[in-house]
Amino acid sequence: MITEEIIAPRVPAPAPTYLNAGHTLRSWLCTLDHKRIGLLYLFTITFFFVIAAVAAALMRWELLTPQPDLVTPDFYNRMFTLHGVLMVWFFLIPSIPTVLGNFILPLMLGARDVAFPRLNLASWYIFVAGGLMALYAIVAGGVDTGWTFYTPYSSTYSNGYVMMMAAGVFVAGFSSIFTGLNFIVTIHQLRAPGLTWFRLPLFVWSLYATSLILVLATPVLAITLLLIGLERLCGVGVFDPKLGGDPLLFQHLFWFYSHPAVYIMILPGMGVVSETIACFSRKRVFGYHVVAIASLAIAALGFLVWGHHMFVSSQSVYAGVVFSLLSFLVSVPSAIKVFNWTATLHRGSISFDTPLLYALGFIGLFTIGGLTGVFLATLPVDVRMHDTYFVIAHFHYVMVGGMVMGYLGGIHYWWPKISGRLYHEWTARVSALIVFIGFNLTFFPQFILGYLGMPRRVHMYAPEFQTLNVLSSAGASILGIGYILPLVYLTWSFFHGPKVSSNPWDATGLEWQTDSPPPEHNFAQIPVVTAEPYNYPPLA
Amino acid sequence: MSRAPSLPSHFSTVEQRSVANHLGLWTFLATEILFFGGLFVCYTVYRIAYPAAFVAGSHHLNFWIGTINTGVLLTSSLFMALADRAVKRDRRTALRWCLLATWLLGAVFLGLKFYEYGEKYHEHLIPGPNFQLNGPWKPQIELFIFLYFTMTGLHAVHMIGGLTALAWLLWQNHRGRLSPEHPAPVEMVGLYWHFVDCVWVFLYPLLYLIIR
Amino acid sequence: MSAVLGFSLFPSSPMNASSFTPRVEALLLALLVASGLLIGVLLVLNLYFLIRYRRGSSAPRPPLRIATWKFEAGWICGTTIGFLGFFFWGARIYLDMERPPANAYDVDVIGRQWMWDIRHADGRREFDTLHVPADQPVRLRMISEDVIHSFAVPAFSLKQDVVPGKQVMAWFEATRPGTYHLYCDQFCGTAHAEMAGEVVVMKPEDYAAWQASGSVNNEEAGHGAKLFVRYGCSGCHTPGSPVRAPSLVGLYGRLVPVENGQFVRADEQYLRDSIVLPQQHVVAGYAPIMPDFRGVISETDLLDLIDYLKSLGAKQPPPANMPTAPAAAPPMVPPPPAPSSAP
Amino acid sequence: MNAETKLSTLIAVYLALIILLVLTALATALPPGPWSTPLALLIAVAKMAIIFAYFMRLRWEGGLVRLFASAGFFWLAIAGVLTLADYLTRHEL
Repeated sequence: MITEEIIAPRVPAPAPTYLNAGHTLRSWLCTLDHKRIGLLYLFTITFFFVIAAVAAALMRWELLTPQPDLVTPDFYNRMFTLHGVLMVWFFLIPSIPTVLGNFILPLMLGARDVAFPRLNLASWYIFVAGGLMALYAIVAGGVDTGWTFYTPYSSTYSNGYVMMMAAGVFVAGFSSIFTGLNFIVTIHQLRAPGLTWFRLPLFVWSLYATSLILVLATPVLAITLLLIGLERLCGVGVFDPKLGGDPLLFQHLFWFYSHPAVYIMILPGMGVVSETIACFSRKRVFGYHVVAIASLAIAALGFLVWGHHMFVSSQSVYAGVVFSLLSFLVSVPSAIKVFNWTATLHRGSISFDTPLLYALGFIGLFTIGGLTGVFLATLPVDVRMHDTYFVIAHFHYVMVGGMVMGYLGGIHYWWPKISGRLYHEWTARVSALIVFIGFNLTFFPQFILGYLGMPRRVHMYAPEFQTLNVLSSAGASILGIGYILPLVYLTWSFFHGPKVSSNPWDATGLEWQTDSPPPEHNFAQIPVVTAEPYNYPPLA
Repeated sequence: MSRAPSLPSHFSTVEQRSVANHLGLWTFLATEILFFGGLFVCYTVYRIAYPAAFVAGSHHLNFWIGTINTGVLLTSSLFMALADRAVKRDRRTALRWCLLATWLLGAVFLGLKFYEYGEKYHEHLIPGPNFQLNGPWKPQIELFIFLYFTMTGLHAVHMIGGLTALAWLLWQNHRGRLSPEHPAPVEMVGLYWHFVDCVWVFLYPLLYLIIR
Repeated sequence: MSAVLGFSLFPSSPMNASSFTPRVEALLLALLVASGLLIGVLLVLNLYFLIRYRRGSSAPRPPLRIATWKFEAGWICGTTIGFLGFFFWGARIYLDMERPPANAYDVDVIGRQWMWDIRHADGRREFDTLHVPADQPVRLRMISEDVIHSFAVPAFSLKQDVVPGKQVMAWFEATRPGTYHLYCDQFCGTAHAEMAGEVVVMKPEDYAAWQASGSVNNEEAGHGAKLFVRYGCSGCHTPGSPVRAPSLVGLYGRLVPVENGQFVRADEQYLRDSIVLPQQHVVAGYAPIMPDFRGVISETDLLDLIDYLKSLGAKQPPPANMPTAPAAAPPMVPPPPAPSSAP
Repeated sequence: MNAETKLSTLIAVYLALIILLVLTALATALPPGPWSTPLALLIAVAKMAIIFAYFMRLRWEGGLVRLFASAGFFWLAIAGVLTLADYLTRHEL
């Protein structure tokens, strides 16, 4: 993607960057600049990530021994609910879209901002409001339903602050919807001249697919949470068996959102991987068109498979078989992407910078997570593994091994653009390795635990499971160090790192053609695109 | 979305902004379809499971209020469409009367709706501990009435949002902020208003007209 | 097929103790091997490319001569076919898991915060422990009294959510005597982790001895009779009562005529439905006036009551002054206008 | 898309809507049958189609907006059909 006529001749005095366009708190809290809003999200979700990670640490600590010795059962139940709710709705779902998407998407499109900047800022405030409600629910006494809020436990029996927590998630859902809406319209309307659909970077494709899911799935979650709230309020409701209601209906509606939500969590990570693999092997992504369309295929097929969470729920046997078949089909486009990334490395010129290390980690861990997903789509295997630690390990491989790796990789890749400075490369490489090792040590033993039948959401377990649990807890402490390191060195580099040019990786893409950090309105003159994406010079 | 008549820097043409606005609002309406849609799915599942209870439950609703309210809403939609026409022809007075008529009809709808809720209260048909009913299918009828309250209640909340938006439009018109060059606020509120109307068009037969 | 192959991941492991497990383990092993191969190939390719094509290496990098679409088509078809194979393999086993054999014997299970309340056909009652004979299909009829639980025995590859308001079935055939973990796998509240127990599989002769030993709790039938009065059933379902309701003597097992000219077999499901969902099948000629006992009667009492009603059916012949069955009583009055049924 | 809607068109559309409303209300007086609900829904769909096309000016919108307008219904259909795929086949093997 090389622009003809790059930018108008520069004015002698350098334009102020978005970072020093204003220094007051007000200039940040009332900003309409997509880049500043991206940073606001970065702080917010890091905050929620830390809280949820502390909860996970407490859980792993309790699980060091089979006996219930560290915390009470109720406390443990509140911890895993907190961990799930905060990680899913206040970290994973917003992570790449709201931070990197907000920051990079308009730059990649050659646009000066997203289509609706006010709505963008409003989304952040709504998100914070939802987060504060969730925090209030936690501080006031906690919620013990698990992030899945299954009825009738959540609607009738739980004595936690379910309504406040559900309200927090409900409110945060609107933030998701508005972000998705904004991205969709931005991608449709604000592409630079010449930037046709098949000249878009794959990160944009993945964000487009993600936005479709955000917009089409989140409302169903909202109405489902509303119904739970009403049921708690009135004492009766549509999921109430005493009225002839069916608790499984809740599960249908919940997973209609929450299964596609898994793809909200993984698709943007796939987009980041496509960008970094292409950049650090200096090659166009192999099968660009197929990878682009695969994102849309995942988004669409992802809506048809939610029933695989309900194979043992007593849903109809026939429905189970249909959902199993569809679940196998949705794995195809994900597998295709992995093959294409591998083929991209072929005959490339590969340099092992930190973003690539994270991308390689993503490919490995996502492959394991995806294949164990195929295990769980297989009906009798799911009957065996459902609600055991196998499932825990599987979705952590996808969400932490996949999405968090992608997120960290993306943060490192675009950090020079965001901060205008470079982090210490070797520290970053080492901490990427620590994350990889710690992650595998934490979650691989959980596959075996699940195979042996250890149920999820328990604070005590049979003595024969202890060895594997100790391994897992040990891994968690390594993983914790791997997460603290980037927090430290990235923060340090933000203020003290060496300054970089506009394109330190020598990458294609419009975001690299403006300054680092970019000026307030991104481009002095809107660039014109005349070439294919990832248009790296031939290597022969 | 943008109130300032001048074009923000990230749009290059008025046309581009107009398409963006329409696309954005229609995307929002798609989310609204799925938001109400969750309730329609619940409704369908239970209607298939308990057809007799739904017939009996429907008989507890006030057919005449439901029918009149449908007419009221359709009429308000006509005035909203006329308002859209007026703003594009720069008829500020006509715009004011059309918006006012739309607002008043919306208020009439809500008035009738709340009168109907009052009736249910006096008949002890509010789901919960005070629900009283004799005869067969009592729990399932309670389920139906619960769905009725949730669906119409959510619709009423959307109506209240629409009335607020209309009041804001009237204020904007009073300040001379609406013009043929800047019709977007009227168009956007109009789309929303018509959509909320469409939701009622489905609620009416599904709740009030189950074989009387 | 896999039963013929008869291998499993760990053939002698305690995880392999029911008739399904060899088939599930075979499938699991196949999945593991396939995934392992795929991961191995990807790993080798990735490492090879990473090393050979590292920046600065002298490896030649001519443009690819083969059209990319051939690769794409190849691996789209390959993965789809592979996945479909596993789908069919899995679906076959699953359908068998969901189809209990006719000779299975029934055990009632009630899930309750936080215990498994288990009743055998002979009235024997156990908590958190289930004794079963080996090599005999057992069908579990399960329902929850409060929230969703999940009856899980990993060693049998058995798991079924136990849902309030609807009876669900699961079955297994234990093949190996021993003691196995029983868990609740669905989060159900404070003491979810403690809602665990064991399944004791005994040799048939040991099981017979276990059945013969101890006192069988035969109270249920008598308890059911008391409940029949306590819940007010007797007020209407007794001949000569002021309210006209069908007699229940000799009901169990009969064909009952219902409103729309059809007949329904009065099995246990029918008895249960008639108590918790009385409007479902109104006996022809009777007004649908029976109140709904859903949520009023506990699952334990419901089982006792059904046992009592079944025992009424066994008493033959019925008293002379009583119609033998509601079906036999011709409607004395024209049937009341029934509420219209499904549109 | 800036074509103005004629006043006569709007009035005609309004009258059509009111006629449909009267029809659907009158249909309840007919003897109930299996077609009662489909008929009522058919009328509702017709009303909605008219409102979408004229009042909401979808007739004058581009293909993209029309696509997004239909996406909500399509996804709602997915939710409905696959949920019912469970409820309508719940009997033992």
